[in-house]
Amino acid sequence: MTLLDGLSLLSIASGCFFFVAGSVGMLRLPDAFTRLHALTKADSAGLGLLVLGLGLQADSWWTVLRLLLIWLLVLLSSATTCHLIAQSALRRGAALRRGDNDE
Amino acid sequence: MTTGTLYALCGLGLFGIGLGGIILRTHLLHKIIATNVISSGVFLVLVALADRTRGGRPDPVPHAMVLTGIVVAISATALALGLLRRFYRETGRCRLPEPGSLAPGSLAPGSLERWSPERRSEGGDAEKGNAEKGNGEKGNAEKGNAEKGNAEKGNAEKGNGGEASGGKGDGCRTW
Amino acid sequence: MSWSMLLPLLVVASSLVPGCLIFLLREDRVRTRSVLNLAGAVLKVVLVAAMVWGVSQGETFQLSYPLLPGISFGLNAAPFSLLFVTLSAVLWLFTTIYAMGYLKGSPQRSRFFGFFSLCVSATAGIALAANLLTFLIFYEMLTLTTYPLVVHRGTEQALRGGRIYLAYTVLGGAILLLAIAWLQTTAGTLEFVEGGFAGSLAAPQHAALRWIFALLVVGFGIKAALVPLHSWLPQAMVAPAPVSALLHAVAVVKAGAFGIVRVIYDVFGVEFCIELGVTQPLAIAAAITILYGSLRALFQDNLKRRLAFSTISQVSYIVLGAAVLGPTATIGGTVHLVHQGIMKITLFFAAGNLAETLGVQKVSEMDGVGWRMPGTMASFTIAALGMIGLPPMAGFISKWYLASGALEAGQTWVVGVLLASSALNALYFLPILYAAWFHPPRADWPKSADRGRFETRLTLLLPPMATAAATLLAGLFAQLPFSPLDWARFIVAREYPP
Amino acid sequence: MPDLVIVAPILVPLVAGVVAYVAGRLRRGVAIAVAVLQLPLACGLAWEVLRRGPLHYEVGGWSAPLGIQLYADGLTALMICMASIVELAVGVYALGYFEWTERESQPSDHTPPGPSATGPAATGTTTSESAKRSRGGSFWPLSLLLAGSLNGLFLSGDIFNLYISLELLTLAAVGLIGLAASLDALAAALRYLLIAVVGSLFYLLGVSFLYSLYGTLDWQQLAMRFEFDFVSRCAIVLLVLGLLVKAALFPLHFWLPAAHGSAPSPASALLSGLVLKAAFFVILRLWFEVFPHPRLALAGQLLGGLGAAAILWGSLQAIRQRRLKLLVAYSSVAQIGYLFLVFALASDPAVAWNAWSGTAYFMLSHACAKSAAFLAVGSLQLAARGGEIEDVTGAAADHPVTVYAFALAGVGLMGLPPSGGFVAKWLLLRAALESHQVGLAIVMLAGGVLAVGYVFRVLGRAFAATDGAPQRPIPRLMQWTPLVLALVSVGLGLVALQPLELLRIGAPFAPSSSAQSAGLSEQAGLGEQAGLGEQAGLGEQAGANP
Amino acid sequence: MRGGRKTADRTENTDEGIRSKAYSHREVSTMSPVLWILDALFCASLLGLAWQTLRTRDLFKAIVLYIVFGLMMAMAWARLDAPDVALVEAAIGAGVTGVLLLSTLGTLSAARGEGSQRGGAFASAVPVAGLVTGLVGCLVGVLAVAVWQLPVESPGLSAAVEARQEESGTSNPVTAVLLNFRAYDTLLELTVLLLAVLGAEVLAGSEAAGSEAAEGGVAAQETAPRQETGPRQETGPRQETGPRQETGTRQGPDAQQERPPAADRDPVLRGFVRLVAPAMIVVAGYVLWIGGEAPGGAFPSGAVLAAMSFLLMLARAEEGPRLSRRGGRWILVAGLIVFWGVGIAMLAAERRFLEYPVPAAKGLVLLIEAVAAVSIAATLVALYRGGRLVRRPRRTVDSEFRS
Repeated sequence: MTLLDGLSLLSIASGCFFFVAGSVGMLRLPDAFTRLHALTKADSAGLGLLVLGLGLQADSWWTVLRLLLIWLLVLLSSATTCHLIAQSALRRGAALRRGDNDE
Repeated sequence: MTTGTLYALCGLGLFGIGLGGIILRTHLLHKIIATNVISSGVFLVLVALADRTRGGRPDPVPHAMVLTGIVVAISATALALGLLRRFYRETGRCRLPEPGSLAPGSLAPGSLERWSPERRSEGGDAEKGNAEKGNGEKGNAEKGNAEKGNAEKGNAEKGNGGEASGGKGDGCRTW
Repeated sequence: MSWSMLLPLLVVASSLVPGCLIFLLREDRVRTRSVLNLAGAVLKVVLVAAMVWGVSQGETFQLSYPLLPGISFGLNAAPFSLLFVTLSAVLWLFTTIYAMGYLKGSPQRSRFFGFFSLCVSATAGIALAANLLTFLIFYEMLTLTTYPLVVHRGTEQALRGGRIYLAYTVLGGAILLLAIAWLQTTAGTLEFVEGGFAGSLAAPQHAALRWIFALLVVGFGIKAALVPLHSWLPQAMVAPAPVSALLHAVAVVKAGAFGIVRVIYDVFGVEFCIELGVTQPLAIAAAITILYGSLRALFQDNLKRRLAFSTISQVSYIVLGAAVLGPTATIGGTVHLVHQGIMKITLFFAAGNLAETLGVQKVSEMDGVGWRMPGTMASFTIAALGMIGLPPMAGFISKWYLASGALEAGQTWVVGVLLASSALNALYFLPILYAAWFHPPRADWPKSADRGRFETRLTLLLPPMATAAATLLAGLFAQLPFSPLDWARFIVAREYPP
Repeated sequence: MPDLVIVAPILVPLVAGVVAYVAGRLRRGVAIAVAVLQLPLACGLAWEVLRRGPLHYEVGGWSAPLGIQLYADGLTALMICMASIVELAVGVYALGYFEWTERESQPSDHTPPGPSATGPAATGTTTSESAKRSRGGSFWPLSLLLAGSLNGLFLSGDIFNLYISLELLTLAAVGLIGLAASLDALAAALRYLLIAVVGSLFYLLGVSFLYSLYGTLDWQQLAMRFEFDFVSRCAIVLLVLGLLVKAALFPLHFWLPAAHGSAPSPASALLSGLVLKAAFFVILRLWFEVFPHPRLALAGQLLGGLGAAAILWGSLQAIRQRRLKLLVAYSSVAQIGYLFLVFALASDPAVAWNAWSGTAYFMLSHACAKSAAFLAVGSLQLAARGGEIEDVTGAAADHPVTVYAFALAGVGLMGLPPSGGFVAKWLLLRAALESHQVGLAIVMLAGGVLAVGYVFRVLGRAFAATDGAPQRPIPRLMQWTPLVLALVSVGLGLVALQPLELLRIGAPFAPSSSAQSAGLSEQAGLGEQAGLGEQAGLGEQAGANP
Repeated sequence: MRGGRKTADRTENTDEGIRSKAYSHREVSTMSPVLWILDALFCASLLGLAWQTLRTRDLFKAIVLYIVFGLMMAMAWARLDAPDVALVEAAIGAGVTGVLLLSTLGTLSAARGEGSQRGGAFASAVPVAGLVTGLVGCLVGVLAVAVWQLPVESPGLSAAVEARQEESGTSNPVTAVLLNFRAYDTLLELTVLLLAVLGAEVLAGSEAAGSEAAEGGVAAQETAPRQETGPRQETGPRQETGPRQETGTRQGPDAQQERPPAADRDPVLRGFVRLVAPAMIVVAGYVLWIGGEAPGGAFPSGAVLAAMSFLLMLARAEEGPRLSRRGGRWILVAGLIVFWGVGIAMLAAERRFLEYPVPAAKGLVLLIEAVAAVSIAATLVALYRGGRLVRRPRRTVDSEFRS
């Protein structure tokens, strides 16, 4: 268990934690927008950590570059998708849940 | 119990679920999804069974077969969806009518045979779905195992007839 | 294709080809149609005459074309088939002339004459068939081509008659097909052999052969109008007169009777039939039909229906002749095939004339019609007397031979049947003759004066008179070399081993 | 390149289909040219098979288990000839048909749309020219691709390749049904597509079992390696069940009447005449040449029983129909029943040859007769402006040629002599009587009598006298094509010897040694003993050959 | 013919063969417990997804579940060491099928104006459902027993493929099988695609025309259901007043392009598309090229191209290249024409149909793959747009006549 392995284990574990957090967020949060928020943010971060962990294990820079490319692409697409879903939810009139304090 | 056998059983499960779905669900979109589920199931069985080759490298031929199968499945699905869209545009319904319950040959615009017999005969066709009443009870057990596939395919048509007779033109009332 | 193979085919084709050509003719091309018709008829008679002459000189005319492995389409000019084909050729000539006159100006004549000639080519094919399969081919063709003739007028009643006719004859065809397939399975061959080929089969086959014989008789019996299977015949009276004439005297009914006789002689052979013991029930059935037909004829007021029932009984004479075993009875039966044809066609021509010119359908309306249409009624009378069996006419000869044959074979009850039926014939024909000649004519008939010199169109008048003359000639000169009786004697001589 | 003759029947129509798809105005020309060209190709193949016995052709040069092999024996050649005859007739008929239906739906012809609320007639009676031309025009590429895939199926030696050909056929058939664009056509096309795809997937599942068991997709090698264990039996059941759905045997036939009844007439002729036979051909091939086994006799009896039920049910339904095309479609259900009798009859080796050759010949004569019937009915329907049987009243007066075409086709369907149908029925009857299955013989005859029932229901109306509105004139092409095709179907009865001779090559059963065929073998003189010997290694199993 | 090809098909067991790096060596028979649990969980989730897809009554939910099911299937293929199939399944099985389903759903629901479509309760009374499930269940049960009894080692053709690998011109065995050993199958498969397009065109035939004439808007005899359910499309300035229903991602693109006012074009989506489109073309090219050695090839690259064009359409970028209608058809059949061309060329060169000479095999395979990829992409797009690749509203005689 070299230092490298330890580090990658740590980052992969935290990545997974982020994914779990995102999922729990999606289940627990009240309305569409907050769920979108949770999903996009947590999963992107989780994936980043995962890519970092795998990058440490990679045997050549070429693989690391490809992993990063994957991460970049996922970032881009999830951001756009989140935006589009939010826009359609807005137009569809999903109830914007007021914050607890101004009830 | 190798990986191959596990996935093959899973494939058979999908095959069963899809087959049940296509027979029981009445909405055509459901039936088309069910068809895709069946094809995924069959492909899974095909590759899983062929995964157990000697020397550890998977057998490429089933992979090629599945690739071809997926493309064939997408073509069939696309055609089915085109048909569904056209059928919906003409009748405003998205369920298959009982065979014969449609006014015989009632014509959509631009159809080829420019006649509309229902101008002549009032009611719908007389043989209201009796084709499958006959084969409902004709459960013929093929040798060895119960190939019931065809028996229930027959009485499925009876099943979806009831639902389809809903009023026309009320859009795709589907629940 | 040597001449001896070509001739039978030509005989069949001589009415097939004009038939197909007539189909293509437009309705208004009357002259070409008549020419085609007559040319076909005359050519057929000439060809048949050539064939008869050839056979009498000992030539054999045979054609065989392999249809299936082991089964072939065969035509063969056996003496018995010649008798039938001569009858059909000659009578077709007269019927064509008659039909041209009868249907003058009516619609759909191209269709009528097309099917008419197809029908006769089917009859010729039946006559010349060399094996049971070819026989079946032409037999079914006969069914198909006569249906449009029966429903020619297209009225609802005609269609109903056609439906009944079709139901019976197609059922007969199916039974026949089963019998023939079964025979092929058991005996292995279907070729007609003089003296029959079934005799050579082993004993265990006999049970099957009895069943096959029964099926064959039922299959042919439908067309020969044996009693339980006869009810299509009166229904088919809705057809126009030339068709009824064709159906009764020449084609359909005769085909059935010819089939039964063919089966007895050339499939089973006479002795084997005795051995199987099947001829006795057949004779009984024929006898019942004879009596039943005559009885029903008594009560028919419509002239054509009366003639139809009389046909039912007359045809069974032929079957009776074949069923009663013994050379003379068979001669009687065979020669009756011709005589009944001539006499019956005369009756139908006369009935057609009455219906066409005077609109007389019913027997009760025939008072004094003799004076109004002497020619027609004279021929009617000659034929009627012949049917009853009075000496100078042809009918007498066949009944005479039948009776003497029955006596020789020791079956006296057959003589009783013959006498009873002759009496019944008299009972339903004589009143007509009496009414026609001795009752005062009714006033409302159109005067004959405005019809030119003769009582009706020549084409309608000549055929019945010609056939009536033939009845007389066949009766008087029975002993001449080429008379029907002599020909029948020649046939039977070959069937019965010396 | 002597083997070109085995690839050409697939290559020519498929390439022509692609060209027709792209070519706008040339579609008709290409289609007719190919239709005419196909007949000599088929005869060339038949001649080659007669001369050299069964032919093998490795596509791509790879030997059997790896590559795909094309295999042509007597049965294949006969089927391809059948397909080319029917396609030629349908192609010529379609020339007149589409030109006429387009002329009929000109803007000038403002026939008011049906009053029914269901048929939204928003676009009034006319659709833009491009749509109609494209629709009428789409028939040509579709029929060419159908022809190519059909020949591909007959020639294919690979069970997965059969799957793709079956799919090709299904999609082409659905496209053809969709051409009619009437409401029941759309519903029928949807139902047919779903059921056919499920059938193909059953078939594919069976293929996957066989592949995983025996490691080869070539059915001739499969035949050699095949053992009759539990898994193989399951594979057989799956294969056969999937194909039964597509061949519309009795309990699984409910999609057929609507599909064939509502398609445009040339399409229904192709569907009923040829596409149904493709699925049956595959079952025939698998049943007798890949997994023949004495223990399959019971399943054979079951299929035969279903066939008998199909004959009776189909005929009775046909008699009850009020619409012309449904009547002819239900008659297809009945005639398919005749085909399935072979599985019951051929289980007894003594009569197997009669039954098998009878069935093959039945496929040939039924294809011609049924297509002629559909074409004739199509013409009558368009002339009488109506699909009901009553609309045909008095048609014999106005359109004698078409009515006689239907009558002659009817003769073929009823199996009356001298038609090809009669010869086939005779062979089947002989097989039934020799193997003492009198029940099947009676059903066959009953089927014939019932067929008379429904054929003459139409003819009866046609011959009735009528004073109704004079019917529209039918273009000459649409009158004479059905007549010629019907004459071919009747003529098949007279020339039965040569096709049966062709069938003997590569047949799974040698002609039984009974008397009449003995006569044939010396007279045949063909080197068929050599052909049979060489082929014996490949095709025949111990059980199947006496 | 190549020497030695015709030797009997001996399945020789060459151990040394090229072990391409794409496949990690793994043992077949025994499964470590962890892997077994993972697989069991995976299969359970697959079955659960399938069951849920078909059970849920809301069609939109069913379609989304089906897309997830497609992605899970892709992972299953990866698990079964079938990367090529995984690629195609993800791209076509889940992606394009999902898009087609959603667009059809859009057409159906757009007409009713409500968001989601209910799937409808189970069809019929319980006894029939029970009977059906029972029958299907025992059918599957019997087949499961059959699968269970299958021998562990199946005599696959991998050894035979490996033996011929170098003659096939590609080192990826699946591409070798697809485009060389069983090239005839792939040829028929492209024909299947063409048939699907032809069928869609026939069905959409009058739809395009119908809708073109309908948009004339004036037709008097328009009956009620037509009016309300007619898909509201419009070309050119006239603004259709029908229920506008902008559903963002589930835009129901009909046979007609819609050209909503500029404001609607989503800046974020346009930016994303402008960024991603060139990348996707490069990826498609890479996948096509790598097909020779590693998983890839015509179908996945075609699917990627198709996905790109879907994105373009979603972002409602202007009409694609100014193609004529005829040009569209040529692209659709380009793959087939090249394939047939190569086949017939081989015939002309006295060889068997589709029998590539060994030196030229690699080039030919690549040529066929490249053109096939383009035409597969075009076909998938055409299927999405109702059978016609190029949809330009044509001023038909009727609409002039009408308006």
